[in-house]
Amino acid sequence: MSNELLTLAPLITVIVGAIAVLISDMVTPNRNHAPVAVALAALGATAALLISQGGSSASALGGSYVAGPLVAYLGLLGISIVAITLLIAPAYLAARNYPTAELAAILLFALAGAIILGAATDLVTLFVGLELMVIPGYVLAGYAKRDPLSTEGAVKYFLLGSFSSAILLFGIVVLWGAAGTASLSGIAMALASGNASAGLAVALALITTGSAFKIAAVPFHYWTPDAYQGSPTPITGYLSVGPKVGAFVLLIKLFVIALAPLASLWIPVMVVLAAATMTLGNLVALTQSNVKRMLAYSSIAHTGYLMVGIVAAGAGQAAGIAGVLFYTAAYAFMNLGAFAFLTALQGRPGATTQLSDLAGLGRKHPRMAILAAIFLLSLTGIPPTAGFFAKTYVILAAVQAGGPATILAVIAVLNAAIAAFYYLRVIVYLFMRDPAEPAIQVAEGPMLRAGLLLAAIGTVALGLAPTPIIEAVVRALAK
Amino acid sequence: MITAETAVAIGTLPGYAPLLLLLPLIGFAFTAAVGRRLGKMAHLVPLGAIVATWALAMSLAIPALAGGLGEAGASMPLFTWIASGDLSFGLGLHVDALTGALLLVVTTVGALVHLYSVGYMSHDDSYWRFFAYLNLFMFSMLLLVLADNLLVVFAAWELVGLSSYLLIGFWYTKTAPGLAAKKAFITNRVGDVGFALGLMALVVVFGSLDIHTVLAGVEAGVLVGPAATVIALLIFCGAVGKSAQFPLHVWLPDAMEGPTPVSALIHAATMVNAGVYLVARMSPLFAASHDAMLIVAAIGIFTAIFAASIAFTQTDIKRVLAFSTLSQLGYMFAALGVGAWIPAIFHLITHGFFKGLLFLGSGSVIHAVDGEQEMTKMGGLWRKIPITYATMLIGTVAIAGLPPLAGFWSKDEILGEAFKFGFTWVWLVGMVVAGMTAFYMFRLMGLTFWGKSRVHDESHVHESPWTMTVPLIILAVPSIAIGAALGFPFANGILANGLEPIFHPASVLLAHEHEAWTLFGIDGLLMLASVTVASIGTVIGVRLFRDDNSASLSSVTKRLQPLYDGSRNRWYFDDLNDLVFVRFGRKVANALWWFDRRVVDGTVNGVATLTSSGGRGLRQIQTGRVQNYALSIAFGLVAIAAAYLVLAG
Amino acid sequence: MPILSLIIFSPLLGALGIAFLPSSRPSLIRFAALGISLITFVLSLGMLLGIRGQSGEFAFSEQLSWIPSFGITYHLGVDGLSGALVVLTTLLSWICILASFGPIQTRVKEYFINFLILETGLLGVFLSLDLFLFYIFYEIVLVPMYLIIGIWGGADRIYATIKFVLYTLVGSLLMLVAILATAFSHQAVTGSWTGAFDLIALRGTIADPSLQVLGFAAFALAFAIKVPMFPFHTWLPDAHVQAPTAGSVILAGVLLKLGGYGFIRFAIPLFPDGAHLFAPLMIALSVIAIIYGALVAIVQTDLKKLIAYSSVSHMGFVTLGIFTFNQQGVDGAILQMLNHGLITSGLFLLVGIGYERTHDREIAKMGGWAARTPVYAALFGFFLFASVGLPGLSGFAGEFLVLLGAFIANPMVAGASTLVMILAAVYLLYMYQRVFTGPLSPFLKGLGSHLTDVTPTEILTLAPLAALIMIFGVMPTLLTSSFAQSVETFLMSAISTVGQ
Amino acid sequence: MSQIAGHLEPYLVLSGMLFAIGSFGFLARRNAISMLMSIEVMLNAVNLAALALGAFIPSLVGQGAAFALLIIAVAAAEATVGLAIVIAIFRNRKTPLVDEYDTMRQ
Amino acid sequence: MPLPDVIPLIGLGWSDVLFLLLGGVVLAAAFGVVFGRDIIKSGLCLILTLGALAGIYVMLGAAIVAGAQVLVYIGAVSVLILFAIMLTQSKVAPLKLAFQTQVASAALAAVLLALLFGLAFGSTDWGSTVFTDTPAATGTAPVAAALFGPYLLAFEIASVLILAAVIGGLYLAMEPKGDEVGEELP
Repeated sequence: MSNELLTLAPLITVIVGAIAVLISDMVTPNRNHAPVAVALAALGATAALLISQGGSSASALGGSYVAGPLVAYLGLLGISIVAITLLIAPAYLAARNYPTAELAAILLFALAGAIILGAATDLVTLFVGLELMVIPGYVLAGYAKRDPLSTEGAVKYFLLGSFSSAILLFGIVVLWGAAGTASLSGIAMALASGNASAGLAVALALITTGSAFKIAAVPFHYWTPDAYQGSPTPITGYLSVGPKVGAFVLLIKLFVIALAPLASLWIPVMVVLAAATMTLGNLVALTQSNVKRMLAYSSIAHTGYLMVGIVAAGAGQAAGIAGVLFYTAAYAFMNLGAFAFLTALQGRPGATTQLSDLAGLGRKHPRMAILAAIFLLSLTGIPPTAGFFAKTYVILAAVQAGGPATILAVIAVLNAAIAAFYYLRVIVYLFMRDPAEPAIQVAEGPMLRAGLLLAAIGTVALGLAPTPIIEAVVRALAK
Repeated sequence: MITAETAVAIGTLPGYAPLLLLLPLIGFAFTAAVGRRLGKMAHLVPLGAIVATWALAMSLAIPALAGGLGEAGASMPLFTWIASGDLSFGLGLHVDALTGALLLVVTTVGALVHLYSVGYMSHDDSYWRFFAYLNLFMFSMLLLVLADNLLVVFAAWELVGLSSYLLIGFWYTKTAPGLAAKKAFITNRVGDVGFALGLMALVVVFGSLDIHTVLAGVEAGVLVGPAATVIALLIFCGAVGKSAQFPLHVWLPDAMEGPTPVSALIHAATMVNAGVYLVARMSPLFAASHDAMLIVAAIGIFTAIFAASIAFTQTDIKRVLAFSTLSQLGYMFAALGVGAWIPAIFHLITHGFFKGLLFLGSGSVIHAVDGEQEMTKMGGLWRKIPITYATMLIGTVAIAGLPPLAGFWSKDEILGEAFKFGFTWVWLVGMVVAGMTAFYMFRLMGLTFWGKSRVHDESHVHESPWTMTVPLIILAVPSIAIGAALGFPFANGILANGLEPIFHPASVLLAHEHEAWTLFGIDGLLMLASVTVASIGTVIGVRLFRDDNSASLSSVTKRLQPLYDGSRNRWYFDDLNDLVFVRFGRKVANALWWFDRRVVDGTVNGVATLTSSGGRGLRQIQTGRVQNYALSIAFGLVAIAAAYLVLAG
Repeated sequence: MPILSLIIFSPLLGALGIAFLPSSRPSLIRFAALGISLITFVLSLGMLLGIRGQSGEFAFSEQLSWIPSFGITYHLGVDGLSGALVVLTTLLSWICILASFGPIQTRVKEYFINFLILETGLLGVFLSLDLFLFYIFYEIVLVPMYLIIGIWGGADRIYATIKFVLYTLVGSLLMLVAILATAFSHQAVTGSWTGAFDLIALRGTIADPSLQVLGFAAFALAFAIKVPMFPFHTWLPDAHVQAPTAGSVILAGVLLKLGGYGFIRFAIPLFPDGAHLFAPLMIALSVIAIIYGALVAIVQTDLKKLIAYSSVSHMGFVTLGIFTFNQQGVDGAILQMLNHGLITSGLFLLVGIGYERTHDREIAKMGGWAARTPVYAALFGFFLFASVGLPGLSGFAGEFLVLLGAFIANPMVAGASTLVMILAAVYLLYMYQRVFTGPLSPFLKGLGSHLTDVTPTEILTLAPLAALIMIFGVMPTLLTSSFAQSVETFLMSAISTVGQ
Repeated sequence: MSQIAGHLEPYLVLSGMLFAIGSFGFLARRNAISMLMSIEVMLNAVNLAALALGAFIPSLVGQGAAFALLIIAVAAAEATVGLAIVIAIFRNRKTPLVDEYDTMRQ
Repeated sequence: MPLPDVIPLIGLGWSDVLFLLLGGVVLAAAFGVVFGRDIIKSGLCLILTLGALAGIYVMLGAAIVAGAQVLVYIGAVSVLILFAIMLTQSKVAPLKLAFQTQVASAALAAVLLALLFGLAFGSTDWGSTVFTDTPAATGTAPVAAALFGPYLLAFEIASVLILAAVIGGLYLAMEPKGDEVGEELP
């Protein structure tokens, strides 16, 4: 029992941390930094625990929670995401006097959900973990509750989210019944024998739709731009990476592990969805004049690239999953970085994120502009940044898989070229245009700077020396 | 470089031979570097360099012509220029009788023109630049005649082209010289394309461009049939360009925009002979193909009469001389074409001298009437500038082919051999041209020196300084004597004996057998005929232009109006060129430019536009209404389910 | 001592150093940048001298494990070919930096940092022997070039620079897919990732016919865009016209060479069968580029555009020579690369010098320039005739050998290409006549005393180029012998296995 | 004997119908509250399926109920957040009609 | 006297009748929910639906779930109705207020889904056992076993989830403090 407790320790620490945050807020009201400090402490402790576990796999609660390299990897990734978000958010929220305590607590709860996603071995736990990660998202989307856009985004996100949750859930239940077990590996075994019945096909369709919504794949992506644009910028940063990472873990567990026997069914559909997703995301992003919304569409495109890895994985290439996991990390850092940059630009309420607002920033705030350039180049996929290696990794997997996956890879690189246009256009405004009048004032502050720096370090490090991450990922996959 | 393939042993040149190239090169480099600071002293170094070169050249040329260097001449390899794989093209010097003949003309006229320029160019601000260019030209020309590798010949070929470009365009602040220079260079390039392709073909056939290797190969009969014809004609293209034969003759008259010494040196005495030299040098190659020979002869003789007919009506003194040069070069090619190699070279030499003389004389005239070139504004100058008049008269008699002056000997040999080798048509046309030459040359003399003066202000007219007259006098000597000196006794003078071994292989290939020269036989008759024709032309010319009787002239021209206009407008050939190449070429280029922007680049931009418009279209489906979004989710679900059911079967 | 790494990264380190210099002292920054580039130049010269001493195909090899999971290594090496191109790069770099002293007055610090990063990228491309490493440097080059054109360029710079980057990116991304496919096929065959990205290990091992074809197609597209070959050339004129002088110089002098180098070093040795399959097409496109570029150049009204199109024509010789697959052709192609690097760079420098005085490049506005600035006119004429291919200057040997190689391969091709001898003379002399000769144009007259002759600094930037043009014109064997070994190995590796 | 109630299929079909009806409500209604209700209907359909499968699939006996309870819990959590969000936006927009929340589009 | 297992004439068991009855009610009420123009009425219909479902749950031997259903949902839904009254100005909404413009396509989608589920679930072999009579009331033991066996973690997490939801809900629902800050521009 005691070692079970040890196994669960990270999860428990996060949840306790969340409650601690709330208490700290009651003890010392209207002190914005206390909750953040507590939250960061909790995160630190969790990280320490995860590292100390060192990816040695151990199971708890009758095997419904299996700690291991994968949990460690996702946990640490989630911790960095939440940490960066917590570093960049306070200034922004304070300026619009929204509290940070709830944010910190809710983020921690979501992190707990993500950890469970990583650790879950059966459908039921998986689903509950997913909800624990997603539902806080609805709250966060509407976090700026006095702001019509924020609440509008929240309503859209919530309604569509719960609609898709119901669909996903229905699929899960039917699958659970058809397989006669909730355990993912059990399902895989059960499906391996006997061919797909109509009911199973429908269940698969329900699950595909539900999870496609969570990762924001076309044509289930509509919520993304509105929810992202409406949310407070730092929170958009979190929403664009956190839930996405979790959703892809869900995809890996459901499709690559449980539904592997049905790969011949879902791969073609995934290929079509992936192609549509990256193309639409990029094409529409081309036409956006609001950087925040543009990044929302670009995140759709990145979903498409990630799906390439899933397809490859479905075709039996372990490199596919590895690629997806690596990509999530790279994407987390570079995209958070980009939003951190936008956050910095919105120092005072009412500051917009129009492309024209960025004009000439390179002159006024060279450091900030250079950081932004790094993130944008990484999103474009220019070496030697994380984004480049991530793309390479999934494409390599696709090439290995061969067949439709290779065609998908070609579509992906062509899309990358399209994407280059709108990312580079931002750089054009940053460096090649004359400063806009009145010049926007950039929010400074140690925490924000730390957040930006963290993201930047991650973005560059993963590009220059990807080896440690690759090895971690490969270990995470080793059964 | 010199390989065992060559039959006869080849001697080695004395060690100072490279100085022939280095001296002018140093002169050029030095003057180009510091010349502008030397002011009126700028000519000293270049002049000195050329005089020294002349001395050296004579010390090689005379023995070479006298057979002192042995039949195959002497060589000196210097260094490998371009090497690739098993191919390598080296720079080496070679001197034999043929080289000697050209050295004689090139260095002598060259040195005299340098001297002449000291006076002629004395008023020019970029005095120094002129001498720098002249030395550069001398270097290039000497390289051309001395090189033992065709690729080096080609290089020199281009370099003389460059010098000619620079010298024609010497007065660059005026528009015409710039245009003329450009025209000259480009027209030459047209010929050079053929030359270059010919060289490549030779490389493919012989694996080398070393002249002796190639010729040895040809003599060994490696190259026969159409291949020989094609290669020979490709090489000939180069000659046509450089020696301004029809249809690439258009640049030479315009080249008269350059200072007169340049016209004398480059466009009369030396560079334009390069084509003749090349064909002569490659004589076995041409001899290997009768068709090629025929075409060479045809083009030569056509150019001769074509140019002469134009010279009839030109009123610019230098242009008359220019067309006469074309005509005389035509003679030489006709000679080469019929296989009369030695007469061709003979005429090259004599023509070099008397045409140089004539040009320098015309320069002196122009100098005298400060810059005027229109003969209609001259007349009656013989009293004012007697030396110029006397020397030019000698030149005219020489070119007219009246014995015993230089022109007579060489021209007569050409016509005679043409007839004897059975090219009667060449002979006939040649006779006519001989007459025409005499006529238009005396027309020139008449309009310039005789009759009443038409100069607007006589007081200015003055004889040129000694630096200009001395060269005239010096050149007059060979114009009188060199024919006899080299050509007598008939058919085995010094030159004939010197050159015979060089052209022996070619003659063998053509199966020419030389029967003894007979004064009281066919040769005597032919000589008589040509002299008669020349005399007739002279008499008509003198009678018509002795003193201005423009009345009778205009009546003549009235009767022949169309012919007159045609000749005056150079038979409209430049207009044709302008139409075909300049206008049409520009149209093509513009069409391609349009294609590049609209089609090639248009496609690129089109793709971009298409992409962004696609984005704008897709943008519309984001309506902002939750239920629309949900609906697409629902239909998406149905579609996916259908897909699965189908796939599952 | 890892001299190659030293050469590659000394500009980068220098850039880092400059980042800490105060922007308020531009002259300090200028001279720092110049010093760094000179040091790199000296280092590269040392390397060049060292190559002969070294045995084996590649000298000074360095190989460190980098991403072992995929056998990606940090593998550098230099041979005659890359050595020559490296020195060309380091030479043009300091020349460009010197040439930027005057023209670049805004954001000096950023400019020189960018330029040094660019140099690092270029050197990396030439020295990498690992496909992945090569690709990374190949892409890195884009970024500083993008900024240099986009920030310090002309009026329409943004369109030009984005076009440049996107165009190049499309090609190179497909090449990335091909690289990965190649690596994977190696892994699939040998069962291990070791050497999967290593050029030397891969050469001659790719048997899969479809990979031969598709792989070559992808590589060829990337390099064809870089060269640029017809019909992928339209980014070049825009980029050249908009770029600042130094940008144009480095673009024409080095960037275009990446394409030719890529063909010789990577595309053909890796995919000989594919190469032979595509050779007729490549030759056809090269001939078109040679003639087409020259014809279009005739009617250009902007000096830079004219030279840009002449580059299209000249680079056509490079690809033509490469795909003749014979000694003369390849020798000529490499010579042509180096000489075009020297000559066209000089021409762009000269155009830039003129632009400094006139702030205009419109040919129609010029005329009689030589009267005012004889030295400038003379220098221009010198580089112009070098570009025309005048024997005795370096342009000739390369073009002649390419044509000879082409003639050996197919006389018709050579016949067509040789016409450029005329066209080159036409567009260049026509331009020279309109700009420099004749009476002084009102526009130039209007500039009055601003129309000064070249300054000593400017001569300093041109002198080394002119000297090399003359030296290599008289003794091209200096070059051909230096890369003879590389050509030999190339011809060996280019032998198609299908033929036999 | 029971031909219908004794078999699994009828329950599943019923749940399917219910789910479809619920989704229609979600797609067709404008009022946020109505949409919430529709979602509840859908979730209950899922519940029904879970229980039916739990009752008829031998290996799942008893688990159905557990699953259903969890689903109810999750549904409750969703409803809580949902209502809160609806209140929040009603405060800003003063209308419950969801299709009027379309400030952000394209 | 005991009732016969099988009802005469129609030949259905009592359980069948009961199922059909409840099922009918469920569907009818559900229609009421989605079609009712008066939101209050549709709320009441929802309660009816849930109640009938609870009955079916009992038939399926899940009495606990039925209980939970009644307790939780009746509560939840009544709250919903309250909000409905609070938020909607007019009780009986005119058609255009009640329904989307896309109602037709929505109906199509729903019908398609219904067909899909009906056919698919009907035609599949679930390897299920058949009860001769209404399924044996499995009682609470196995449920407890399941909840505290494989689903323990899920169960715990559900509580955390509700906690999180409550915190978030409270935050969003709470009347913001006085100081209004200017809206974000789009």
